[in-house]
Amino acid sequence: MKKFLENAEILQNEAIIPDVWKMVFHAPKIAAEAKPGQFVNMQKQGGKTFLRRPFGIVDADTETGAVTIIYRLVGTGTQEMTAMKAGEVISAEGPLGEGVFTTAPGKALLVGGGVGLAPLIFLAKKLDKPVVLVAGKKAAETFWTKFFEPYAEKIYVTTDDGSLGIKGFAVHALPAIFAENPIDRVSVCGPTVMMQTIAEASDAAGVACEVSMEKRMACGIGVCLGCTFESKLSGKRYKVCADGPVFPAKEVF
Amino acid sequence: MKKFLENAEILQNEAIIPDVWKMVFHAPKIAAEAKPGQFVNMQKQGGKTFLRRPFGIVDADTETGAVTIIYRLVGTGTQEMTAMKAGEVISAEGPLGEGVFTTAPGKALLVGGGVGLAPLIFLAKKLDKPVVLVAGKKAAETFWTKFFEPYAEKIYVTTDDGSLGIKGFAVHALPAIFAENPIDRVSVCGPTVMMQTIAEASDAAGVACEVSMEKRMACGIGVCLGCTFESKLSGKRYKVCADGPVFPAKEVF
Amino acid sequence: MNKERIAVNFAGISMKTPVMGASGTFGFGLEYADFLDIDNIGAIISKGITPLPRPGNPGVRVAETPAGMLNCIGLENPGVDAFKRDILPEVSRHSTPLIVNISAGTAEEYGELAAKLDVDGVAALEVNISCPNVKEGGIVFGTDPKAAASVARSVKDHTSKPVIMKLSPNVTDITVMAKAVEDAGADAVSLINTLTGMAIDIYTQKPLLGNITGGLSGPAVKPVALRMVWQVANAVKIPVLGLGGIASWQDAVEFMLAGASAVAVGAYNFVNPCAVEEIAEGMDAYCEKMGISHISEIIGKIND
Amino acid sequence: MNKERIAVNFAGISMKTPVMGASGTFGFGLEYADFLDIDNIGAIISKGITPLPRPGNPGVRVAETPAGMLNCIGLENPGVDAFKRDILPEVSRHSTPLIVNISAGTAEEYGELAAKLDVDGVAALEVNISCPNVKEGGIVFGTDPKAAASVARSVKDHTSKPVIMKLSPNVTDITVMAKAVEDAGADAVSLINTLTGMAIDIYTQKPLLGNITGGLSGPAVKPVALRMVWQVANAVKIPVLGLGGIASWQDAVEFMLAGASAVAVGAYNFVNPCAVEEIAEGMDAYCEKMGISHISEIIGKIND
Ligand SMILES: Cc1cc2nc3c(=O)[nH]c(=O)nc-3n(C[C@H](O)[C@H](O)[C@H](O)COP(=O)(O)OP(=O)(O)OC[C@H]3O[C@@H](n4cnc5c(N)ncnc54)[C@H](O)[C@@H]3O)c2cc1C
Ligand SMILES: Cc1cc2nc3c(=O)[nH]c(=O)nc-3n(C[C@H](O)[C@H](O)[C@H](O)COP(=O)(O)OP(=O)(O)OC[C@H]3O[C@@H](n4cnc5c(N)ncnc54)[C@H](O)[C@@H]3O)c2cc1C
Ligand SMILES: Cc1cc2nc3c(=O)[nH]c(=O)nc-3n(C[C@H](O)[C@H](O)[C@H](O)COP(=O)(O)O)c2cc1C
Ligand SMILES: Cc1cc2nc3c(=O)[nH]c(=O)nc-3n(C[C@H](O)[C@H](O)[C@H](O)COP(=O)(O)O)c2cc1C
Ligand code: FES
Ligand code: FES
Repeated sequence: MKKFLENAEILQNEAIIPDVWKMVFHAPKIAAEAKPGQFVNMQKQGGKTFLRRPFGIVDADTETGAVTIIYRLVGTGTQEMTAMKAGEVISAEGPLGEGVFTTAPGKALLVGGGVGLAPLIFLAKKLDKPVVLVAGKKAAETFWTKFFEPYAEKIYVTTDDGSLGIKGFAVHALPAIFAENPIDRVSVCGPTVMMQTIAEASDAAGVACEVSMEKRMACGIGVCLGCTFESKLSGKRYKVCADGPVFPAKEVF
Repeated sequence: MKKFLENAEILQNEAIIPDVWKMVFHAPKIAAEAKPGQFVNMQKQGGKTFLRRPFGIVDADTETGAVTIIYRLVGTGTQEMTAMKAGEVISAEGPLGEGVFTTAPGKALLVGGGVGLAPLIFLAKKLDKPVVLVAGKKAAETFWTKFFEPYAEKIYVTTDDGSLGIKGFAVHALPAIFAENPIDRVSVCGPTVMMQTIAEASDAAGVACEVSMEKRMACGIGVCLGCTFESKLSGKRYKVCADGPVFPAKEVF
Repeated sequence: MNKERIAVNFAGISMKTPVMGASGTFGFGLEYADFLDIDNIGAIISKGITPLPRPGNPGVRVAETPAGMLNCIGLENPGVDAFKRDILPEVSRHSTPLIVNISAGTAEEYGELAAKLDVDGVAALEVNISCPNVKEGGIVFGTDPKAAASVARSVKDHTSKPVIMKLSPNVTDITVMAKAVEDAGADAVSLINTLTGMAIDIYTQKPLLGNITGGLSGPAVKPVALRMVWQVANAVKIPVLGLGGIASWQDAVEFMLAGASAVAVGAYNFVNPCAVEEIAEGMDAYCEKMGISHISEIIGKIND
Repeated sequence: MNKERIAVNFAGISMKTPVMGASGTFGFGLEYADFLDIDNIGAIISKGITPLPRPGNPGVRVAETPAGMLNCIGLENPGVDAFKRDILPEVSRHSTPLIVNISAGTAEEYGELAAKLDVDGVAALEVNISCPNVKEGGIVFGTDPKAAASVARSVKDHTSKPVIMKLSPNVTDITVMAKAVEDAGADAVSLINTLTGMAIDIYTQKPLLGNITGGLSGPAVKPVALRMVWQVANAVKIPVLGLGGIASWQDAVEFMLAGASAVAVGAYNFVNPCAVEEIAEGMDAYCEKMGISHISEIIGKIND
């Protein structure tokens, strides 16, 4: 898959909730190639950060060239991104990652927690009516459901505190979801423990599972070896940025 | 003299000619104390520069709290200043420098070249109808005259290429100026060779002369000793930032 | 702010906070009076004082670098006599300890200088054996453990004050230097001084600095400084004053977690003249947030 | 662009430009094919290759620092056999010289590794005696001139290729190391490798990196790298490959003015994957502007 470096004009940059922002920028080459699961490596040029920052692609419009990301305010880099305005230019490198989500036919369950839900939106759009499980700490986090509504057949919600949907972690909702829907495969993106528990539960239910990994990255293109891990399946070493970020769960856990 | 650190809102930031910009910011404490010859040490916070950048004070309005600087686009720091917009906040430290221009009664001649003219505008405002000599490389630089018009009794202009005013360097205009005006003292700010030639010519004519010095600075408040020099008069060591920037010409040349 | 929580005793000197102004970046403290309460900081560490007045190096002396700066001041200072006459009485009016940073050409001269400074108003001596910007002495004392020990011994023999040896980072193994001065009787070590660096003007095709090379400091060097503080704190028993690139309370906390008993802010004072006070406030807030009852509890905590 | 003006011969290797991709930051070159014309750069310097495959260090391996980064990859690589079988044939299809960076545990192993790589498609060997992130060998070879010389000799004895010794900046006097490897027969030296640094997570109160310490690189270290290149270029007769913090053509020109015969870009490739090509273009434009007929005219020019 071809990668590009684009000076992208920001089309929109707004807070969805106080700590989670949505940015849309014009990067037609990236938009034309992007597949669900891939990410972009972003940088405000002349800013405070040295390295680029990776974010999953939430949407890519091949016609308008608009690429969307959703990012959580974490530290220096995301802080300076929130200060950017429409019309300003941000450097975008992408689409990155050869390991993308499966978009083959079949009924998919997408499970995500926090900003891990971001790349699943793009996946949902490319699938035929997937089932979605949105896991959040509290109700405020469940604004995510509205992103999935246009594409999902059914949306389940869990919150840690029970303030919305099912009380508990994502994995607690799985038995019911599997019982109520003919799920062929599961695609997960979120905290490691969520991915691991979902992977194990899926395995136990005999359903294939793929996970989107997150590791600290320096290059994002497979040259620094900052993000590698050893496959649990083959012992082979993979680069999260180049061979992933999406892997069969069995390689990871 | 008291110094302050203010988070100053930018009120105006515009190019006068392509490479020379004017910035007005709201720093009421600095404005209240500022004297001609003093400078401010500026920084865009979260920007690319590590050290602050010094600029002479062009105007300080004690009523509105507005402080004006005029700056030439030189490198990283001034480049990032040009990108700032009204409403943004810039950190201003000042007013700095105990060695200020003489504002005692008497007929003063102010001689400046390039951005060296900037602090002389504030001086002109505080004096009673000074004579001003604006020296530039070419006609485009002589926009400066309009800044002096409200305060000056008479404005002379020299350009290196003769495209406006007298052809030649500032010093070439001195004999005529001294002949036509009863000058009591000369205040100069500009390139070193201009300051030195004017100082020598003034001395030859028996007129007192003061010069505003420029040296690379790290602190601007007299602690790093990056900007010191030895007085030609006393052998004493001065700090340009704290003891100056204005000194009697005899101390310097 | 909880003043007790962040008051420390460093090498026998009582300090209101663990944050000092570093030598050569803090003048004699008084210059910062408009920006902070100089009676509310850890200590003032003076510009380097030498036996005789020094004019410093000619030419350009400071240059900006990515996240830092180079300097080649060359120890400009009025000399010890003028310091005692003109400056010490002024600074002594304040309650904040004044640590005098000293440099000399031979171990004997270091001793004589220490003797002259064994007076009221001087809380401790910080012995600079690491100035990269002067020709005589500096570099040998800073890189040869025997020479460093001889300076430490000479100073100890001539003073009743705590002696803090300031180490150079321009060495293969800084723990060797630290152990040498510890064995020679030093009461504490401070590190790091500047890393030797350089900059070139590509249009004149000449070095930018008058002295060709200069000392690099500022946030750029922080990772190196932190590593060395950690190494030294694990190698010696005397307390470590950590510095090098500190520009936030987070940085200061990192140094203490690595093993520093106190910290100093250098070049960043030029950027934020309120830093020494603000960083201490941030450290106090960190204690509050983390449920730490005294800042000294975190010293060397990463080794737990 | 004037291609003749910036084509160079470095240690016997013809290069289209004086700008290479540095070891560990440029993969095997092919990874950059989408961003630049890999047939239009100076050279590809491979990730460090070892006798056997290595998984590298556990835990977090990269961290950002002010104007730079820390890494503790720990020489992850597929080993020399897999390199020769899977990677070398792919890279050899390109006209750009491939310099293979090598690391091993003993002088003998370095020699054996060199012998295995004395094959077509390898333009030269860059011998890493300075990796701060591996336990065996690395640090001794990089800081002890005798050990460094023994590695240089062993490699020279087992290869027909030019041998470039890569020096560590974590030493008191880098010229001693450079002279030692020159005397041992090295054809060139490259410097600097990374400065050892550290970072701490103040909330977990633990080191941020899995290996505790890591190597600092990026613009932050440029002043130190430039100083060392200048020192070494004035101390040895063999050519110097300058690197450390290069992020613009201006930086590259500074290194050549200081005495480097060619340069490499490391961590900045992660920021701008087109850098190796763009920097060469900028250097060409500089020649044009300054009326320089060939880039090699500026090598060491600040000494004039
Ligand atoms: C493949 C991939 C896809 C991602 N997609 C998204 C997304 O769609 N939305 C979103 O909000 N976040 C996403 N992240 C996490 C995001 O990259 C970090 O939150 C961001 O880099 C933090 O930058 P900062 O400067 O604000 O934080 P700082 O803490 O100041 O960053 C310091 C360094 O740590 C790294 N870092 C910090 N947190 C993380 C993290 N959680 N994962 C990896 N590196 C980190 C930064 O990249 C930087 O190098 C993704 C990460 C990866 C690896
Ligand atoms: C007391 C004083 C008053 C000044 N007043 C004005 C003014 O009113 N208007 C104006 O346009 N300029 C003025 N200057 C010069 C101005 O400070 C520099 O042009 C500016 O710092 C350049 O910053 P930069 O980041 O764009 O350039 P860079 O070249 O990227 O700066 C790199 C470093 O060099 C220093 N530097 C670069 N040029 C100069 C210079 N000419 N003098 C001192 N330091 C320099 C910078 O401060 C910085 O530390 C003054 C300088 C001094 C010392
Ligand atoms: C302008 C300047 C002058 C300095 N002068 C001295 C000095 O006289 N004596 C000394 O021991 N250290 C001197 N230093 C070193 C600092 O005290 C400190 O060790 C170093 O700068 C690292 O800290 P920093 O990164 O916080 O600046 C000087 C540093 C700077 C920037
Ligand atoms: C992620 C990373 C991996 C590296 N791996 C190697 C290596 O395998 N062998 C080696 O000799 N140098 C290695 N280096 C050092 C670089 O080649 C270079 O010497 C150093 O980073 C300084 O250059 P820079 O500041 O331009 O990055 C590595 C550097 C980085 C950042
Ligand atoms: S981030 Fe560099 S190899 Fe993955
Ligand atoms: S700039 Fe620091 S003393 Fe003048």
